[in-house]
Amino acid sequence: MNKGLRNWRLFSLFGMMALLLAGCGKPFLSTLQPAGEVAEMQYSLMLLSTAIMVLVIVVVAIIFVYVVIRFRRRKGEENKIPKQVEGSHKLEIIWTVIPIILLLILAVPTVSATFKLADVKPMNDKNRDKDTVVVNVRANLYWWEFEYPDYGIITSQDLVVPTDEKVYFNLIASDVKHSFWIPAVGGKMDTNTDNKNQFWLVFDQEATDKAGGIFYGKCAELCGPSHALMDFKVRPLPRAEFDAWVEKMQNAKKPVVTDPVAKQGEAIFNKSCIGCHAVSPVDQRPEQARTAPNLANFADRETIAGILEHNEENLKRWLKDPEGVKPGNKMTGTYGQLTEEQLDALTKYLMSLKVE
Amino acid sequence: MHVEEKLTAETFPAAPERATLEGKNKFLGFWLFLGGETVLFASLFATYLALKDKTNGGPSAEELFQMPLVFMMTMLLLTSSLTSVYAIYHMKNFDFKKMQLWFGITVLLGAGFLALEIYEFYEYVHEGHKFTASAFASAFYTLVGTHGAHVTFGLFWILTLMIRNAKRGLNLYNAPKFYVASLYWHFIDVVWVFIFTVVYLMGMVG
Amino acid sequence: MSTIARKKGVGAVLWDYLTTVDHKKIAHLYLIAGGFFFLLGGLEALFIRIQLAKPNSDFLVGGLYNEVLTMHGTTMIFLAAMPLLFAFMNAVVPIQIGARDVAFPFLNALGFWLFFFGGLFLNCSWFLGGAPDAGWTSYASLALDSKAHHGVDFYTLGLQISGFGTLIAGINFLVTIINMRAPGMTFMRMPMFTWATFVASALILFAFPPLTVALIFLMMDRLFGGNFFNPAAGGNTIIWEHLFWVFGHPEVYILILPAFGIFSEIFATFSRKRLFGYSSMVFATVLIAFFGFMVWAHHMFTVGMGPIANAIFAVATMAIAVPTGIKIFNWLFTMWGGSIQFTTPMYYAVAFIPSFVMGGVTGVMLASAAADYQYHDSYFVVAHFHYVIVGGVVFALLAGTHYWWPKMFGRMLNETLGKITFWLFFIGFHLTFFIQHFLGLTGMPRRVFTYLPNQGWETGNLISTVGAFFMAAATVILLINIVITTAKGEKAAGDAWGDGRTLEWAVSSPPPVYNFAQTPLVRGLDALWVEKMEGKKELTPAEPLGDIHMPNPSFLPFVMSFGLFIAAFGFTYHQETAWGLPVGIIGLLITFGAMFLRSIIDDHGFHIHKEEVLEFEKKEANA
Amino acid sequence: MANQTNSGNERIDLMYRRRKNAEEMRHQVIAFVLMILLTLIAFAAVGYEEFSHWFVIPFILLLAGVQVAFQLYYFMHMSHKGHEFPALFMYGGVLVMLVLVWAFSTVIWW
Ligand code: HEA
Ligand code: HEA
Ligand code: HEC
Ligand code: CUA
Ligand SMILES: [Cu+2]
Repeated sequence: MNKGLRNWRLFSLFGMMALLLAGCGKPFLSTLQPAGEVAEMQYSLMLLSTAIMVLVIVVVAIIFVYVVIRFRRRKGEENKIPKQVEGSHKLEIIWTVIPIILLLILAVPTVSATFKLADVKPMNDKNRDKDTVVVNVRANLYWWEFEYPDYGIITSQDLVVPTDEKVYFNLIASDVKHSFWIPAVGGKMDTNTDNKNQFWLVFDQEATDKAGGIFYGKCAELCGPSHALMDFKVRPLPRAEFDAWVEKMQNAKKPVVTDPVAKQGEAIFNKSCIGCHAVSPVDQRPEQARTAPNLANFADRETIAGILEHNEENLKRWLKDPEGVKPGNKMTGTYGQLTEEQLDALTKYLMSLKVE
Repeated sequence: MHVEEKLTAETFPAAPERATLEGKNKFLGFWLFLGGETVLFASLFATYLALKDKTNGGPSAEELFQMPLVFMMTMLLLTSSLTSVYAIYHMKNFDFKKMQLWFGITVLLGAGFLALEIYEFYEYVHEGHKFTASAFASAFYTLVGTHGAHVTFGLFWILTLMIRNAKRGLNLYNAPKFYVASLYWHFIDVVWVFIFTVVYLMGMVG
Repeated sequence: MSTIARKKGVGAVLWDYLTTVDHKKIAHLYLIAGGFFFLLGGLEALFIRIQLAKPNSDFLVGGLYNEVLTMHGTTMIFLAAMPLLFAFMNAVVPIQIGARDVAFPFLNALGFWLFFFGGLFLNCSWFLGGAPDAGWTSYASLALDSKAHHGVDFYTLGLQISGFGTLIAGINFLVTIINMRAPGMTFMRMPMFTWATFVASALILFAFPPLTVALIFLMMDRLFGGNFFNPAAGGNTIIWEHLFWVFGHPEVYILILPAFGIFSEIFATFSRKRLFGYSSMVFATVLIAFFGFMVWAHHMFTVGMGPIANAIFAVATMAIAVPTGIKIFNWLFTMWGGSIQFTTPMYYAVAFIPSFVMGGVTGVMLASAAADYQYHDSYFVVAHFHYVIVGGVVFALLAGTHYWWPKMFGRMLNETLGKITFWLFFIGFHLTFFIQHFLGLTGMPRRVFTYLPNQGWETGNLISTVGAFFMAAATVILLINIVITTAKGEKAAGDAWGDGRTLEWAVSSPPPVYNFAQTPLVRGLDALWVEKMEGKKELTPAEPLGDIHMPNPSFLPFVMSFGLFIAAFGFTYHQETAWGLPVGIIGLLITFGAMFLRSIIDDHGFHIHKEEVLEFEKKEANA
Repeated sequence: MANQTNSGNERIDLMYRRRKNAEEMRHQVIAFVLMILLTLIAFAAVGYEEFSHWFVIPFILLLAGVQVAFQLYYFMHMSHKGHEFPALFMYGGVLVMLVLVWAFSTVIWW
C-alpha cells in the first residue's frame, strides 16, 4: 500500500515540476508572471506562503511516511498490543509553537501589504494632481465601461492606461455585482451595486511588452449566464502615447462617413442603435442612460463584445445573433432582424468608428 | 415513578420539570433552542440597525413611533412575564387551579399586547409605512413581526396546554411542558425589552 | 407478540421506515437519502467537468451551466455531506455513549423528514422551469436579478425547510450527549466522534439561525416585495454576504469536525492504540469551533471592507491552522508505535492526512488577504475547498461507510472491492483537483461555463475532467460492493473489526432496538477496550435487567414536513397564480395541525419486557 | 440555590419547599418591580429632551441589559443548579450576537 502511495506522490511531484517548467501560464493573464507593483507584491506573498506551506507539507510527509512504513502490522504480530500512550506535553508544545511562529512570519507581511494596497489617498485629494490618472469602472451585465472623469471621455471594453505609474480606480456595478480583475497586473476588487470601491494598479512597461501590449481582464464574480464571457482587454501605453490617446479621444468629432454603404449603415444605426450606443467618447449623458458600450472607438478595439476576434465576419455574427455569442446579454432582441444588406452596411459603418 | 401517576403535594418533586429523563431533555433542549433563537434575533437586530435610516423618502422612525402605545405594550408584556412566573410558582406548589388561573391571565395580557401591535401596524400602513416602502420598513416589520409571530405562537401553545390538561391536573408528564412554555414566554419578553429599547426608544431619539 | 424481531412484507417495512423514530433506522434513512443526493451531486459534477473538458464546448451553455453548478454545490453541502454525517451520528453516537436512543426520537424523525422534503423541493425546480442559478452562495444582487424563473425561490424555501431539520438534529444531539450518557461516561471519556458531534451540533445551533434569517430576507425580497437587498430603496446586498458567511464558514467546520471524529476512531482502532493527546484533541476541536465564528469575512476580502477589517479577519483565520495542526500531529502520533492494520477504512484515514494538509495549507494561503485578491473567485479556491472537502469530508464518509457498515447492516463490505474503490477515488481526486491550483494561478476564474482557447488552460482542464471519471468509477464500484455484499456478504460480529474500542462494538451487529439490554457502566476512555484488556467479553452493567422503555413510532413527522413541502409550492407561485396563496395556507395548516395533534395526543412510549429482552439476547449469543 | 431537601419526612420537606418557593417568589416580585422601574426610567430618559443622544442611547441599552439579566436570572432561574449548559449556550448566543452587531455596524457601509 504505502509503496503505491509513495510512487504516487513522487509522480505528482514530477507533475508539478513539469508544470512549473512549462512556464507559469500566459504572460498576459497569469498571476505568476506579475506585471506591476501590485501583482509583484502579491506574488511575493504567494511565494512566501508557498514556501511555508511546502515546509509544513514536507514535515508532515516525513513523519507520515516513516510512521506508515515503520509501524504497519507485520506477519506474526496479529496479537501484539502496543503500549497505550496518553500523550506528550513536550511534543504538544512543539507543534503548537512552531506553527504559531510560521504563521507570524506570514501574518506580518500580509497585514502590511493589505494596508499598502488599500492606500488610495492620492485619488481622493481635494485638489488632486492633474497627472494622477483616475478611471471610473462601471461593470454592466457582460460589458465594461471606463470613464476618465478628469478628461471627460468614456470608452468601453478596452481599458487604456499609462504604464509605470499608479492608476487609480473607482469601481461600481450598475445591475448586479461583478468583480474587476486583471490577473497579470494585480488582484481583483468587487464592483458592488451599493457603493463605490477604490483601489490602484501599476502597469509595468517591460511586462507589457512581453505580454504583447495587451493584458486580459476578467469578471470574477458570478453575474449570470454570460459571466464566463465578460472579458475585457487592457492596453497600457507609455505616458506620452497615453496623453496623445486622451487628446484624440477628447477631440474626436462626430464620425464623418463618406462611403455610401457606411452611410446607409449610419442611417440604420441612428434608427435602431443610437438609443443605447453612443458614438462619441465625450458622452454627457448620465450613467443610467448609458446602457450599452460606447462605440466611438469601436474599430480600434481588440475584440468584439469582449471575446470575439475583431473582424467583419465576427461583427456580423454578433449583430445577427448576439444571443448565440453571449447568452443572456442585454442587446438580444432589442432591434429587429437584420438583412444581409443591413448587416453589411452596419459593419462598414462600425468598422469606420476610429479615433486613432 | 410513572409520568402519569397521580401525585400529591407531598410526592410532587421540587423541580417537577426535571424529575423525569423526558422532562430533563425537554428542559435542556428548550434552553438550547433559546440559545439559537438569540442568534436568530441577533441577526434580525443587526440588520435592522444597518437599515434603520434607509427610509427611501417614507416616514422615519422618529415620525412614526408613539411613546404611549409602545409604553402600554411594554407594560402588558412585562406584566405577563410576572404572571407566568406566578403560574410556575403555583405549579411548584402543586396548585393546579391557581397555575391555570395565572396562565390564563398571562394569555389575556399577551392577547392584549398582540391586539395593540396589530393596531399599531395598521396605523403605520395608513401613514405610508408599508412593508414594501423601504429597506427600513422591511427590516422593521420583519424584526417586530417575527417577535409578534412568536407571541402568537406562544399564546396558542399555552392555551393548548391549558385546555388539554384542564381535566387531568398536574403530573410529571405535563409539568415540563408547562415549564418550557413559560420559558418561551419569558424569552419573548427578553426580546421585547430589546425591541422597545433598540427599535422604539432609540428610534425616537433619532 | 414480540416487538423486537418480526418478519415483515414490503409494505410493512416501508410503513415502518415512514414512521420510525429509532435512531438506527433514521440513520439508514439518512444514509440512503444522503447517498442518493451524493450521486446526484456527483452526476452534476461530472456534467460540469464534461462541459469544461475543452474550450468553447456547448454541452451546458450559460444559464443551464449555472443551474448545474449551483445545484452541485448546494446538493453536495446541504443534501449529501451533512445528511451522510448525520447518518453516522445517528447510527453511532447514542451507542457510543451507552444510551438507548437519542433524547428526542420524535424530533429525530422530524429532522430527517424536513431535510428530505426540503431537498426534494429544491430538486423539483429541475422540472418546473429551472433550478437556482446564482451559485450556492446565492449573492443577493444576482439572486434578485434572476427572476426569469423560480429557481432561486426553490433555493430559499428548500434550504429553509431542510435547515429547520438540521437545526432540530443539532439540538437533539446536544441534549442526547449532555443528558443521556451512561454512568461513568464523563465528558472526558467520550469517544472523539461523540465529541465532534457535540461541537458540530453546537456550531449548527449558532450558525443556522443567520442562514434562516438571510433566507427569510431573500424570500421577502423575491416573493413579497421586501427591500432588504434593493439599493434603490435603501437596501444593501452586503448584508446577505455577511449573513451567508456567518453561517457559511462555521458550516465548513460542521462538515469537517465530524469527519475528524470519524478518522480519530479509525486511527485508534486500526493502530490498536488509544488516541494520542486525547485532551488536546478535545481542546483543539472546541477551539476550531470557537474561531470558526470569528473568521467568516475571509470570504469577503475583495468586497471592499477596508484594510482594518481585512487584516483582522486574515490573522484570525490563520490562527485556525494551529488547533488543526495539533490534530494532524496527534493522529500521526497515534499511529506512531502502533500496530497499524491496513483495512479499507484505514486506507482512507491514512490518505486523508496528506490530502487534507494540502487543502488546509492552501486555506492559510487564502487567508493572506492581500494575496487572496488574486486567488479569490479563481480555480485556486475551487482546488482549496475540494481538497479539504473531498480529501477530508468525503474520505471520512467513505471511511465511515466501510467502517460502520457492518455495525449498521450486519454484513461486512468486501475489502478487495473496497480497496479498488479507494485507489480509484484517491487517484481521481488528486488528478481532478491538484491541477486546479494552477488553473487558478494562471488566471482562470471559477464559475465560468466555458473558456476561450489559447489562454493556457486546455491541458489542465482536460486532466481535471479525466480525474472526475476515476471518482465516478470508484463510486460505481462502491455501489456494486454494496449490492453484492447485501446479497451474500460475510456476517459481521458485534466487534466486527476485532479491535473495536468504543461501546458501539460491544453490541451485536446490527444492534437490537434497545441497544443495551442493561445500561453499561463506563470505566474509562475507550470503554470496550478497557473491559477487553481485563479479559472480559462483556461490559459491566450499571443496572439490573428490567423492562425497557421505548418511544412509539409516529407518522406525524412525515406529515409535518409534507405540509411545509406543500406550503412552499404555494408561496413560490402565489404572485402569478390564484391557487398559490390558498395552497400555501393549506400546507401550513397541515403542518400546524400535525403539531397540534402531537401536542394533544399523549405519547408515553411502550415497554419491552424483560423476558423478551432475555430471549432476544440468548438468540443473539447463539447466532 | 438548592431546592432539593431530604429530611426523610415528606411533610417537613413540603413545608420547607413551600417556604423556599414563597421566598423565591418574593424575589421575583422585587425583580419585577425593578424591571418596571427601569422601563419607566428608559422611557423617561427618551422623553426628556435635554439629554443628548450620546448619553441616552448607551444608557437605555444598559438598562435593557440589566432588565434582561433580571429576566434570565430571576424569572428563568438561570442561576439555579442544573442551568450550567443553558447558561453556557445562552452566553454563546450572546457572544455571536455581539460579533454580529459589531460587524453590521462597522463593515457594512453605504
Ligand atoms: C470542509 C471544508 C473546509 C475546511 C476544513 C476549510 C478550512 C480552511 N479554509 Fe476554506 N473553504 C471552504 C471549505 C473549507 N475550508 C469552502 C467550501 C470555501 C469556498 C466557498 C465558496 O466561495 O464557494 C472555502 C474558502 C476559503 C477561503 C476564501 C477564499 C476566497 O474565496 O477568496 C479562505 C480564506 O481565508 C479559506 C481559508 C481556510 C482556512 C485557513 C482553513 C483552515 O481551517 C485549514 C487549517 C488546516 C491546516 C493549515 C492544515 C494542517 C495544519 C498543520 C499541519 C499545522 C501547520 C500549518 C501551518 C503553520 C500553516 N477557505
Ligand atoms: C461536499 C461538497 C462537495 C463535493 C463532495 C464535491 C465534489 C466534486 N466537485 Fe464540487 N463543488 C462544491 C462542493 C463539493 N464538490 C461546491 C460548494 C462548489 C461551488 C459551487 C458554486 O460555485 O456555487 C463546487 C464547485 C465545483 C466545481 C467548480 C465549478 C465552477 O466554478 O464553475 C467543479 C469543477 O471541477 C467541481 C467538481 C467536483 C467534482 C469532480 C467532484 C467529485 O468529487 C464528485 C465525485 C462523485 C461522483 C463522480 C459521483 C459519481 C456518480 C455516479 C457514478 C452516478 C451514478 C448515478 C446513478 C446511479 C443515478 N465542483
Ligand atoms: C438595449 C440596447 C441596445 C441596442 C438597441 C443595441 N445594442 Fe449593441 N449592445 C448593447 C449591449 C448591452 C452590449 C454589450 C453586450 C455584451 O457584451 O454583453 C452591446 C454590444 C454591442 C457591440 C459590441 C461592442 C464592443 O465594444 O465590443 C456592438 C458592435 C453593438 N452592440 C452594435 C449594435 C448595433 C449595430 C445595434 C443596432 C442594430 C445595437 N448594437 C443595438 C445594447 C444595445
Ligand atoms: Cu460580470 Cu461575472
Ligand atoms: Cu471560510
